[in-house]
Amino acid sequence: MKIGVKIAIVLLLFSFLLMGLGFMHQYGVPLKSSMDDYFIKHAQEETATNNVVTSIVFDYRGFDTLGEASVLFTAVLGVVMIFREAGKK
Amino acid sequence: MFYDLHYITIVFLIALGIYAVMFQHNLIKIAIGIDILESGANLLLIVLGYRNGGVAPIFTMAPQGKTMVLPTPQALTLTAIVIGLATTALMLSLIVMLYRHYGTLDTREIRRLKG
Amino acid sequence: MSWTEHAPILIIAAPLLVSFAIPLLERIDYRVRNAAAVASLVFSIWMVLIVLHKIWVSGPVVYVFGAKSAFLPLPSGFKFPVRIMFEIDHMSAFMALSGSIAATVGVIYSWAFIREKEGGLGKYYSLFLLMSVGMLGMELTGDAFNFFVFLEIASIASFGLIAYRREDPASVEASFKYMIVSTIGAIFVLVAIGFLYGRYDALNMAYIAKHMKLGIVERVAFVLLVVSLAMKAGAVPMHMWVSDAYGRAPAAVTATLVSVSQASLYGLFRVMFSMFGVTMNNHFGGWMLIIFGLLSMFIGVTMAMVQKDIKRLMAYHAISQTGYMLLGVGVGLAVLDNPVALKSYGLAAMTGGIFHIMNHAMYKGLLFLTAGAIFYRLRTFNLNEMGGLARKMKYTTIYFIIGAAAIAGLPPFNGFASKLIIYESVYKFNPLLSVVAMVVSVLTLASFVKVFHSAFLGPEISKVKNVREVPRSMVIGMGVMAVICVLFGLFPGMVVKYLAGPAAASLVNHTAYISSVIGGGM
Amino acid sequence: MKPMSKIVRTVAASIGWFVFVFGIYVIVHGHLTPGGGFQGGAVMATGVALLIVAYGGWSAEKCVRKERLPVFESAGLLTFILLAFGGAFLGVTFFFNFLANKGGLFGDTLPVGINPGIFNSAGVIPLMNMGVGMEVLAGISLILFAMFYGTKKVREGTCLADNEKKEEDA
Amino acid sequence: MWTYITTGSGFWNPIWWLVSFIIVAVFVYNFFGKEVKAKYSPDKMKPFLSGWDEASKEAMQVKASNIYWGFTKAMSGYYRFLGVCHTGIINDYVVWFMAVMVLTFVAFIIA
Repeated sequence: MKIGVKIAIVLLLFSFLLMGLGFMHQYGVPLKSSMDDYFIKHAQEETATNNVVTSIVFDYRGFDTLGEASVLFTAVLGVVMIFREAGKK
Repeated sequence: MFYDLHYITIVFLIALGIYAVMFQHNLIKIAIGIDILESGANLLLIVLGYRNGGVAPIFTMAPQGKTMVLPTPQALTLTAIVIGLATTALMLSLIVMLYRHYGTLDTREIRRLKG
Repeated sequence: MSWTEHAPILIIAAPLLVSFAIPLLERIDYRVRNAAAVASLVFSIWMVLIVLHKIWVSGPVVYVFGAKSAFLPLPSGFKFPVRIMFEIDHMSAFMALSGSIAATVGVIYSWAFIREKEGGLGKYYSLFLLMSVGMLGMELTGDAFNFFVFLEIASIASFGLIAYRREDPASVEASFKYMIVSTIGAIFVLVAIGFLYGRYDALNMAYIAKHMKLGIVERVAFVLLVVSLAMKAGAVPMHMWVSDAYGRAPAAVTATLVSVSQASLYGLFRVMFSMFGVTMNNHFGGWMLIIFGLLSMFIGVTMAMVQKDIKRLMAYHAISQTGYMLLGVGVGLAVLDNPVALKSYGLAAMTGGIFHIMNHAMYKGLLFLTAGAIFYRLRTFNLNEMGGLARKMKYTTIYFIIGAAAIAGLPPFNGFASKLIIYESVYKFNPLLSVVAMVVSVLTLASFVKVFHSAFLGPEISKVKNVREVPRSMVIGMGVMAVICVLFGLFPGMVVKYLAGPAAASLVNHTAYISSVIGGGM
Repeated sequence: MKPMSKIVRTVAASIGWFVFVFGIYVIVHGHLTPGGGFQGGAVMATGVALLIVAYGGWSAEKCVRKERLPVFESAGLLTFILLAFGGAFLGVTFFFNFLANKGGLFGDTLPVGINPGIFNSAGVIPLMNMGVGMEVLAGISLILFAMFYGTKKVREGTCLADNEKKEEDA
Repeated sequence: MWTYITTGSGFWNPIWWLVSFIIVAVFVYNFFGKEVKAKYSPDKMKPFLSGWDEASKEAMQVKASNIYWGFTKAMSGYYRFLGVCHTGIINDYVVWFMAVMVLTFVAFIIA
């Protein structure tokens, strides 16, 4: 019975998420793209970068990247701390 | 309603990851489940940003006259992938540590904290 | 252009810079490292106060990253924000103040609490600062994806910190369990943000709120966001990780971890009020919060009654106290669409709930720190192996009494003030809820009497013979929290007038939140 | 971990340098072609992983100075955040791209539209890429080494649980 | 205004409370606070111990697990139910999380 409940949970989650995505725009035809068109249009003059993705990663959304670098730093600290030799710094 | 194979794949990946975490009792399989879940989320972001017939949003020697796909989801996915990498690394090292302490990978035996 | 213009980013950047530099600083001396960590967090408190002053003077503060000017959220001639921005209103600043105080006290306390021979101290302090940065970032940001990034920083740093004492199998286990549940929650937050991005091609919360049209996609995103964030805040029945993680982390970390899960609570309120509050049927969302709150209060406190591990007991009380906040703010949300009821008791209930957030961070932090002080001397969490500590640890005993009286809602401490506001305003909404809240408060008192009796009273047992008071830095850390508890209890009017009241008003007023980014006239 | 056979070691030694050079290429051309700091750093860290697998961790440790890695990592991150602070120091905002379109270092202006690309463009972005690349290389190498040492203890049977028992007995 | 808060239907002023508390405490202490001295001696205990030796003080303290024994006994059914819920297995944590999510979905789609 418990297994049945679990399977029902997974199936219901599947169906709800599918229902949600079913009302999303059609694949390949975004409804709105104002922000992204701005990036494609202005990245070259504002940040002098050919690679629009890089201009977003390091300029328009640079703060996210700082967070991302911090996440990696955090994980490294965590892993090294967990495997530290006892009594060493 | 626009049901599409891409969307169905995303939801299938997410449900598969949740299934693995809910049903599997092996820690490594749970870790695999979470990675599948992350792949589902990343695929969702990328799929949302696709335009039919689009090319990568890079102007260096790009083909003439083609539309470009939306660049933001790609940047977001980059961030999400690194975060997933960090999570996976920490998770695997915790699993190693748990195995050292308990001598097993079965979740039903790793339950010193209960009640 | 004065440098205080950059105060919003300096809140985040100073601890982040120091945490990056700590691997270099610790090569000089351990005192330099610790002092830098404390100094950066004290600096953060100062910056939060500057920002708070600015908000009092001129409304919500916006800081745009990488633009030519920090106060121009939109690119010239366009109607959508493209850059990440901080958007700080009273609620954000209130949470940031509470969180930065808790983090500072945690670092001061760690100075003596984490012994040098345990090793890995440089990593410990780096992770501690990163956890604080994640918490503060979640509270200040105005961008949905940035919120997710900071959520992950705070979570991953806390995974590492919970497993700090990895010789103890239970702490590794607690860290792993928290990690699995929390990562799944974070991924669902990401999926929800993806859904909203796909609909509106924007990641700014205010822009999304402005253009929100409630369809199926938005509903799915709403449920994903709310349930995931409620899980991170520790609402029953998704609370199992709380008792594990709080119970097994080092005490200084636990005191800050309380504030970190309150940052998720802040995210929950932000999503419900500012993002979806404009278009949604708020009655449903409000009742959802109330039900979460009731379950959390009751199950949390009844589980705490039977614990014999002192930190696990306090962790269950943390769940139970989160219920009060959910109840107070939930009542406010349930009557959001009804201006008369909102004015007569809704806003008061929200004020009580929000006041309780800061009170909880302070007295629960204090209680966890006293538990840590007991652990520091006795090396055990088991209440059965304690007794007669009051004779040996005078300061700790006094601090524990203050914390326990505050959490149980005894006058004149701060817990009473916020609980009183919640009882009286919730009573007008539905008397039954208020009665449950009072019963839970009585049970809380009962279970802290149990802790006090078995740990501090009674004859000295043989283990306690050689116990001394804890080192000075731990006494100072606990003292700061205790002083804040007493001051907030004696002057609740000031806090309500200048901190909690404006915070509740700013949550309700989503138009101001949106117009500070998009501009009012459009 | 034992070193693998001679064939594997020889191939790893010859391929490893290509992996490193390719990683550096990906990092420094991040603003022109697909790639950037994270990707390039990960590619370079793959080289470290290759060395660990082929030569065994003890020999690989001699090639990579393990105690310098945290310094390297911090230096990369500090480069990144101080470049971000640069905007704030110059009176603009945090993360302002204060080198772009100014002439000088990485300051050339790009023609708008499709072009073959100018290396000396994009302002602080290539510098940030390098900082992040350093951080990712050092960070992932640290993770690899830490996991290598961690798993070794499990394999040799010196579990923590056994150590605790020994301490209790003694 | 520093100490005074109104709660919609009443008010709360901790300073007044503190002052009145101190007055009442002094009052009560003066009138009812007579010192009652009871000298402890082992001889007086003997009738109650019926010949047994008196236990050490350490053993006499009620341990934490035994406090509120009656409460837990009376609510043992409820606590058995909670025990079933708090299994400590990580899979069950996720099951609870997902169950709440699915229930919220159902409630939200209906509402």
